[in-house]
Amino acid sequence: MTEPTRPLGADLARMAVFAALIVVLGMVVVPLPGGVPITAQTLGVMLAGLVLGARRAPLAVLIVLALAAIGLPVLAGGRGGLGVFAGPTAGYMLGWVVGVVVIGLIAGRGRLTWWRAGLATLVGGIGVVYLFGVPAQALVTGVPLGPTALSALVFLPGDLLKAAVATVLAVALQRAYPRAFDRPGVVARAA
Amino acid sequence: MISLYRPGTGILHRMPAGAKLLLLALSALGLSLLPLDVNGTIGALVVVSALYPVAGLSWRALGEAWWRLRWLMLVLGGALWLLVSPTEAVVNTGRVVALLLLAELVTRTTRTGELLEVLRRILAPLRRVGVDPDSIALALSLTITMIPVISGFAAQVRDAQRARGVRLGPRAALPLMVLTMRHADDVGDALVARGIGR
Amino acid sequence: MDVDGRSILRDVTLTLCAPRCAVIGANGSGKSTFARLLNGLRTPSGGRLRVLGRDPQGGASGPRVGFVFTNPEAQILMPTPLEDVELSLRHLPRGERRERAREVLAAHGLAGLEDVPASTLSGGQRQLLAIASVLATAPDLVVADEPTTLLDLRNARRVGDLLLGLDVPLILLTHDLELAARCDEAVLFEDGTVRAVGGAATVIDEYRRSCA
Amino acid sequence: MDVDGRSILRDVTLTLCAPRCAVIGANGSGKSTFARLLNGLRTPSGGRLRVLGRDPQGGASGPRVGFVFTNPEAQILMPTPLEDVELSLRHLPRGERRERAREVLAAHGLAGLEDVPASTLSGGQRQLLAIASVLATAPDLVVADEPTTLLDLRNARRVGDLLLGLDVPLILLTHDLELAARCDEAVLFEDGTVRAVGGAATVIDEYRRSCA
Ligand SMILES: Nc1ncnc2c1ncn2[C@@H]1O[C@H](COP(=O)(O)OP(=O)(O)OP(=O)(O)O)[C@@H](O)[C@H]1O
Ligand SMILES: Nc1ncnc2c1ncn2[C@@H]1O[C@H](COP(=O)(O)OP(=O)(O)OP(=O)(O)O)[C@@H](O)[C@H]1O
Ligand SMILES: O=C(O)CCCC[C@@H]1SC[C@@H]2NC(=O)N[C@@H]21
Ligand SMILES: [Mg+2]
Ligand SMILES: [Mg+2]
Repeated sequence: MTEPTRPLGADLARMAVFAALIVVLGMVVVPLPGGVPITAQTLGVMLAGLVLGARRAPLAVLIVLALAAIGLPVLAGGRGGLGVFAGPTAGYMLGWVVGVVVIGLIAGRGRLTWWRAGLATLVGGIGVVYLFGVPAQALVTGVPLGPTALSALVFLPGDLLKAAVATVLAVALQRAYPRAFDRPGVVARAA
Repeated sequence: MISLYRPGTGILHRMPAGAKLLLLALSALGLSLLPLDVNGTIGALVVVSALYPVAGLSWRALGEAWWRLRWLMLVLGGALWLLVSPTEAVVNTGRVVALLLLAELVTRTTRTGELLEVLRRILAPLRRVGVDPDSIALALSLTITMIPVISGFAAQVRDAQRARGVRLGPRAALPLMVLTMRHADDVGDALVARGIGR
Repeated sequence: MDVDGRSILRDVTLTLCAPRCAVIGANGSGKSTFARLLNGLRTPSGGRLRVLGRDPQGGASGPRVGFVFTNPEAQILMPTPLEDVELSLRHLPRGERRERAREVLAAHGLAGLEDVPASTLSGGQRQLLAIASVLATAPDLVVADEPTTLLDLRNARRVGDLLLGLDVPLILLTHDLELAARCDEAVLFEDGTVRAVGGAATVIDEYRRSCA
Repeated sequence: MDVDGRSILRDVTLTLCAPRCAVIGANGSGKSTFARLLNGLRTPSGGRLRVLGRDPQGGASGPRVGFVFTNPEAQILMPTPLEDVELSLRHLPRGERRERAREVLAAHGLAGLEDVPASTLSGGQRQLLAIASVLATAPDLVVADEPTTLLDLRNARRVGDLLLGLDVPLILLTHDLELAARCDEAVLFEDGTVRAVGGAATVIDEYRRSCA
């Protein structure tokens, strides 16, 4: 069996590299007037959940958020700085952290099937993210919940597409580079 | 990776990063707790804006900061104006804008390295519950290093498609993911080879 | 040719007509940038560039330039070798494609590996697959950027023989001077400009002298 | 040594004691896997392995093996050269670290580049930085996996001289037989097992013959 004997290094590297991938995907962005952009970062977030699993994926997302907090332009469209955590997107970002845990849990440990991956991205990558994002957006902006929720519908087509892409990709990645799904490492071993 | 930091020698540049973050947190608290009226809100915005030239930042930087918030002001202010009342619109939008301007001021006058150091100190107590703040600082630096590498992979995959005259669309993410994950494995080995993660 | 405001290649005036031309020079001298101009991956900021008499930016009317990169990893776009070659054969009707892709793989010594994950191929096998996929597009000209680094003696020879034996013109960027010597003509880049061009042996000698 | 159920190295019985030892062999013959055993990156599935008389899996009591990879990209772990070398010096007190890291960079010809983004270094500079960072850990043994393949003539010579001139033992995996010839001893791998071991010149000859 593959037995990388220093799992913490491998864990650290995967989380850092995935965080970087999420940042790079943030260069694909459609700004919207409401202050919350449509962004390919959510694709990265969904993939993180599917590939890294419930324990490492939230850490990868937290790395991105911490980098944003210390002022690096790592969020969609090169935004960053402490301000974003007081802005209308703050809830969505919190939703990412919880969402990837849910994705990882639904996707499970065994062989990834397309229906499992699909369900995981729909529930964790869309449902959970909106669950945190929409109320927080309403709170920050002071616009009532109803209209805010309605306005969030513009994200739905894009997010459904991203969920489909993430599902297909994760299943294909399993064929192209099966080792990507190995879950060695201290974080996983603590389970 | 270009940081949002702008070099300078003004008073805010010289102030310790930790103090700035503390002041920012206090201001945020103050802005949300104080019962502001329209005049108070305008006053707060004037004070915060005046801090930009005081910090030695250009008027242009101030203008840019405001300009970036234009959509927020328009949509948020507009919605509140229509749905609630003009006073609420000015006060609530003003609060958010003042806070965002302050946060940007901190970001623009503090080096990434200093903020990393503050983060490490804030997280130090977590050592007792088994979280190692040095590992966190390491993970952040490692990610900063990887960002240009991964965007280089994205460029390589783009070139490879053009060289074969194909357009994969979203499917192009697959080779990107393979490159990325393989790179992660190499970096993991390199970390261990340097005695990290033992 | 400027990138990010830096001038990377300048004053390159060059007419290459030998069937096999080597491009040599130090790290960062501009070889890869030059190669990317040839197949339209980069746009020249000035001057005139014609490849086989046509404009590489010309899209469908431009020349078909096949590009073999150093890193085969970035070039394998599909999960398995068979799918990767099929991607290059999209102009064929579906039924024929698979058949033809199998033939291409076999011709490059990759029979039996059609359906394994591409990431489990060895370094040499991956480079062969990358070349197979490029040649399957039936290019008018092949540009190869250090295709033999990372390969062992036998694979390097195999890949070298394969490329040098093509019946389309070849432009070969390499640090391997023995391989370069097997070309007809050579160009020596230095600091983003052409330092020498001419018969391969002469130019390689000049490069060796400049490094001594 | 098995990976994913495949047996990659078997029947390797080997005692290396020359100060500079080359490891050669075809792509996929097991060189890199062997090297990873030496510094404990992989665990042998059977047999006994001692490096400088100690167990590479031994953690703090094990030997300190410095590892130079082919691709410097994966090895530069911090955003700037200075921070990267400092990472290797974590055992030093904070104040000393910076000072010492500057010295290390200067000793490897990288003075003046302390604070530039590592991504803007040239290929040769990157490999030098990778080596500097490894040597800064004060290893007892250095293992280098094809450290010169991506380099031009001058940089390859520079890196080769640097590694061969170290005063700690060196194990050098390479396809560059001229470089291998400069070692004292050589091992030839074939299909996951040792085919020959002995004086560098003899073993290299054997390899050349086997490829002919
Ligand atoms: N996208 C880019 N942005 C900025 N600089 C670049 C970019 N691409 C290349 N360069 C710079 O252009 C110069 C020439 O690079 P190029 O890759 O063409 O060199 P090369 O001759 O192929 O080197 P090597 O032998 O190391 O492959 C280098 O100084 C490099 O740093
Ligand atoms: N993680 C892995 N999973 C499955 N197979 C592997 C893995 N790592 C290596 N192998 C296989 O083990 C064999 C030996 O690989 P290794 O990388 O040691 O060869 P090498 O001699 O270094 O080759 P090269 O000269 O191409 O670097 C190859 O057949 C390779 O495909
Ligand atoms: O960059 C940020 O500040 C966070 C952006 C959050 C965007 C949200 S996530 C769910 C929804 N889908 C999108 O494409 N955008 C929003
Ligand atoms: Mg090049
Ligand atoms: Mg190897």
